[in-house]
Amino acid sequence: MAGAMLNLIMENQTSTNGTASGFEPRIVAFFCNWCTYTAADLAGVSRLKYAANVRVVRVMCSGRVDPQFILDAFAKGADGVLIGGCHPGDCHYIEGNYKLLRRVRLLHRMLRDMGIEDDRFRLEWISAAEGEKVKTVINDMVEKVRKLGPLQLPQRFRDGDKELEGEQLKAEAAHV
Amino acid sequence: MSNESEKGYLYFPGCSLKSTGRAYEESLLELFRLLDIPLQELDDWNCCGATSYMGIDEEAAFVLGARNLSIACQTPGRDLMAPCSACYMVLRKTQDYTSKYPQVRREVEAAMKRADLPMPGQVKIRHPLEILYHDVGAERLKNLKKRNWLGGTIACYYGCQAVRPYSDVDDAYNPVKMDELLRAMGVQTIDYCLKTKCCAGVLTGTVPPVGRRVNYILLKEAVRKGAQAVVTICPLCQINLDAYQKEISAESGERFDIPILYLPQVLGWMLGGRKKELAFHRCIAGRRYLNEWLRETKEEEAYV
Amino acid sequence: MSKPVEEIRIGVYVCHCGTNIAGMVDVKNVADFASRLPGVTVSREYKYMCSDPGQELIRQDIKEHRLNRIVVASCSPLLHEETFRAATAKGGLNPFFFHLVNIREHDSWVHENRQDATAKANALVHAAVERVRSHKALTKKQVPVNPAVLVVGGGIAGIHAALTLANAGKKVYLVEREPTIGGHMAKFDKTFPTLDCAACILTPKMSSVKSHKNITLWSYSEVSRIEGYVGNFEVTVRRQPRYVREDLCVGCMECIDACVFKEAKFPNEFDEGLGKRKPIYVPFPQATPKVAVIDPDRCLNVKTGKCKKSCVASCDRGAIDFTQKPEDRQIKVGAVVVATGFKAFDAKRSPQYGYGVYPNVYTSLEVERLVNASGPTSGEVVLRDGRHPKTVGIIHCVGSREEHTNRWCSRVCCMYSLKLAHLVKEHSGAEVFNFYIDMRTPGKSFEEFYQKLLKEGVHFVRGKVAEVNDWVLDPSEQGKLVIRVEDTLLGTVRRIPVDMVVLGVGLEPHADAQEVRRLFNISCGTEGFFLERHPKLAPVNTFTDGIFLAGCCQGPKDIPDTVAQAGAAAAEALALIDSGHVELEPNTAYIVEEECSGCKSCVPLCPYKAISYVEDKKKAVINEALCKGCGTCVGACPSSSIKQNLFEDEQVFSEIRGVLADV
Amino acid sequence: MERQIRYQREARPAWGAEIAKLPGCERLYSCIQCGTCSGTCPMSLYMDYTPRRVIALIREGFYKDALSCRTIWLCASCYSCSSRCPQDIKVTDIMYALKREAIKRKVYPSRFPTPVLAREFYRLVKMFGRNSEFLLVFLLTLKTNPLGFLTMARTGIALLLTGRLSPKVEMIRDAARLRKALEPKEVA
Repeated sequence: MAGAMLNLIMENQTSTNGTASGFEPRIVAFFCNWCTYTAADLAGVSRLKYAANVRVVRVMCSGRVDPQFILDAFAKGADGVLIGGCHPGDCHYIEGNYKLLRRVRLLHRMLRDMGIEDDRFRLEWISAAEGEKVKTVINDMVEKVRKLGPLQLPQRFRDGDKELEGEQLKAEAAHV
Repeated sequence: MSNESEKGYLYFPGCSLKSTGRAYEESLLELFRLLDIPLQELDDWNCCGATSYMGIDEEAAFVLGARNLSIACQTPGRDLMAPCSACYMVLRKTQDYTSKYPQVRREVEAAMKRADLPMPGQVKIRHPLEILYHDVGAERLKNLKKRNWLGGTIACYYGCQAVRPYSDVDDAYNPVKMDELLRAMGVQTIDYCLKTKCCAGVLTGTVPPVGRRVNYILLKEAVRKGAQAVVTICPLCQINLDAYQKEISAESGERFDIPILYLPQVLGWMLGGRKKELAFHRCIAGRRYLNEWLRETKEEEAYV
Repeated sequence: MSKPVEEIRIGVYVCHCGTNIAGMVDVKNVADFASRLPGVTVSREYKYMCSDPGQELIRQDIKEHRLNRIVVASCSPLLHEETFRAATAKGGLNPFFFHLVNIREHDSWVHENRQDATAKANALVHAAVERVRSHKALTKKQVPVNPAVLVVGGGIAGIHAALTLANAGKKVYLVEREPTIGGHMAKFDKTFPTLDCAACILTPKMSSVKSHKNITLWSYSEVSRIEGYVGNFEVTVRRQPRYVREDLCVGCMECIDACVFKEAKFPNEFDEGLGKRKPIYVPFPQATPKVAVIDPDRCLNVKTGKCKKSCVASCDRGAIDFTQKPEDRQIKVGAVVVATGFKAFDAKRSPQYGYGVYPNVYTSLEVERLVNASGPTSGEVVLRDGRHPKTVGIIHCVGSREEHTNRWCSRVCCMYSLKLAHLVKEHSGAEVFNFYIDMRTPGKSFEEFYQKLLKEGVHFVRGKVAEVNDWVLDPSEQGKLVIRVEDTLLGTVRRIPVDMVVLGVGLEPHADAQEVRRLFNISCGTEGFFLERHPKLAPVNTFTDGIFLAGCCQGPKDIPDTVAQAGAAAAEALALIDSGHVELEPNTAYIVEEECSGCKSCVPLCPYKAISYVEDKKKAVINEALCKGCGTCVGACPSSSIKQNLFEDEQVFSEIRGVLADV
Repeated sequence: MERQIRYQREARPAWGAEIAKLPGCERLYSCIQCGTCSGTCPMSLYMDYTPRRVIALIREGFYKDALSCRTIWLCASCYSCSSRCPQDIKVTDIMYALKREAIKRKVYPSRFPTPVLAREFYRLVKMFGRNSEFLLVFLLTLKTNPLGFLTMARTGIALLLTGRLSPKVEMIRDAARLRKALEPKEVA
């Protein structure tokens, strides 16, 4: 299985068009059921073409998006996280999107402190009619994240753990 | 008066304002002097390429524009005034295309590098009509008014390129700012439905019969609607309407002798400017009317 | 958890959707990939999963392979989630053990590289496989439906929908903004292509609305608030004061004669401003309800309080009542039909045609009134300057098919322009020119109508008119309006002097369409018309259950199509009501009591007031009946003690894990 | 008698697609053949093909007709068509593209003065950085219609008398570097 997957990734890299490094960002998106998910459906029905780097997780309302989801996505290797909700005033649940907005502001600051660039985390209001916007937002974000390069949080965690382990061993050795 | 007009403007004359359109430059400088707005001519500017360059070498056309813009950016904080409609349009189109099309931008960047000039940043390109309308305003013009317009009813002729794509001077089909300014100053203007119809541009020189026919139509309709003078904001419009009236009269059998003025000439005159400084003597057609309409006071005459 | 751990047996089904998916995604690769994922017992690809045999496949596999989780990778859940849930249930499994993966709208249709698209499909399927493990058995909640219906807008669409519903025995509230129902159709003279008189076919329907025992008609009123959900909407309707009591006025019009304004001097909206009215007026003779109305912007008494109020004295029934105030009415309905109609394009936005500059340039609606026997000129085609036109130019596509104004074809203009050509010619004997870009006559008997016009000797010039002005080149043009156009069939430019220009203005959404959309929680397409749920399969539904669309608010259409759509919307509303109840998605939130810290941060977050704080327990509690399932409280709970069915944290986390598994 | 037919073998649709790739020409294929461009064009009455027909020729790949027609040289660049086109096609820019193609392939109408003027203007500006209207008119008349001096005389004299025509050629200080910027493109 891993072989097949690796194969696919390799193929992926040779098939990509942009950068010399062949880096293709992985972006996790949380789209609300009523506006942005529907807009993405519309983009599909209209056969608009956009970058294949985004994986959409559907939620009923952008208000459902827990900051943990975002952190978890980065921790599991996402290079970017995109949230799509209804325009202010258009929320199917009156104002779930406002409530999300408050969390996002806070989270942005946190992520910045953690060294995760602003462009890696994005919130967009996309109404059900804006299939075109799904396309431009995704393409734009993929382009920006591609420029930033891989985030590789899992790798960094592993390296950090190793380093820590090394330090501990050293400390233990010294202790002995 | 707005901030911009206190700071003054960079000024891009373009080739025509130094030769066939001299009256435009002279009257414009005089008007801005009367308004106490400083103008600074762009240093070592080059020809904008007008309409011809685009048809031969598009890249070169944008390079010509970009060089001027690059020089303008060396004096930051001031808008660039381009009175000639062709210059105005070409400079704006250069900005538009270099920002919209990466391939154009790359070519221009390479050319600027060869000329050892920085790529131009953002500079706002303005047309005098729009500066007079927005930055100066009808109110201020009215406050400074020294004379009434004793001349005849005017047809405001906007021409084409000043109001067309890449422009934010006025509506592309139905511009009204010149009429509004003049009406605010107490001048009568006609409803001139050909006000944005082209004057044939360089075709009056290259295909004279066509050019003259076009200008015949423009003049005839203005006269039919009761205009006794036409006011323009472009040197090419002015020369086309002004210089061929004898030929047009001969060909059509209708006699045309109607002054073709620049907007700053009319405004400058009403603000108390001198006939000479406002370059009325450079008009070809309708001179006898001008002599009648423009009477300087005894003191002014004595001052000479 | 303490429950015995059951073995997870997942069935994965990858749909080809003909070539819709298989053309861009290597479905075999996806199925193979899925088959190797832990817990997957069966993994198949199939041509059309939504077909009967496709669904049967799922049912059989559940039986044969003892599957307890189902994943289908096909199209959008908004389209087929229900289909496959039903198939899952048929197999004897709780339908919520199913999850749908969208590899069509979100994948094969939007990508151009087969490998990328396949990799994405694999990731999405992986996510679903991870997710379904933690799915639980759920049941849908049933809620009774209120059998009344609200119809918004009293044009032909609203009238027809209201009558259909009322005839089926349902209580209908018809709300109209203007003082009378009838809409645009009431202004028309004849209707194409049959040339039957609009008033003759419309006014009987208008009076049935008025007299129908099941219909409550509120004109001069607007919906100001709507709350609740499918089956149970609570609506507030604001009734504007007309200063004439509807229950007392009999429409005798004595008050109008008595008004202190002796002359009718204000433009009558119904006549497109060509006719005049007084401050107190009845818009037109067949207005419904036939009740006078007082224009507050024109009435001396309303404006200044200084008037001798001869109208009041003239009414022996005492119907005139200057003390009226705006009034809010609350109603409860189970469904809503939105039929708010369209606005004609403002011809001043195309200044090249000189509307508003040259008095003899008219819009098509103005000409409808001009040729109408009951119009301001009694059907005589007489120009604003009193002349009778000898030549008339009718310009199609004004404000339509244009990037600067409206990009769409307004669909009815070709036909109504042909109709006006016929009527103007018939009424005035004038020579008529029609200027069109493409002649669009696709309806029943439309082409035949065009043929008829050709034979009647109307000129047809193929070309979009560049400009209309009064510029004169030779004496034949003196005093005329000159149309300048390229005759694209001749390949040359033409100048055609005419006495009258008619602008075939297009149809566009109302200026306040966005506000109406927000009010009803529905969507607009890019052009601003209300968006149907599916352009083919759900053309009168919206994304909000229980709200249906009819007529031109959804897009330009002619009268037959409008009526057909209004009937369809009424039928959908009936189907909803007669089912007696609605099933609600079980995606509600609930609080795990032992984990709640009682911090109360969730309480103010809920827009539906579903969360309350129980003082003696010091815990929050959610009223499931009020919860709409947005999950905002779930996302905000600091102790993660609120869960949402179908969107549990664990389920979302496993989905994230799945989509990133190949990183 | 001349045969009036266009054979498909003479068409090169790919050429039309090439034109549509040029900056400003991208909406070429949105044309709905409504004729607004021709109707609003002040010069269309003198053109052999109306602008709308030129667009049709490009789209169908009839490059010979599109490049050798008089239309493109009668375009006065007034941008009326561009600002009025309901499909937002920049017709003027398409005309420019055709002018460039025609000059490149040397298929413009011979002795037709507009392209000559354009080229002379191009050379003058490249040399001096500015245009001299005097020199330009002189060169143009010389190259296209030497007898034209007589008909031009009246206007010329009027301009001279009002001080509006000066034989002096102004050169910018930085002409050398400007030439460098324009350098690698050697046309005309």
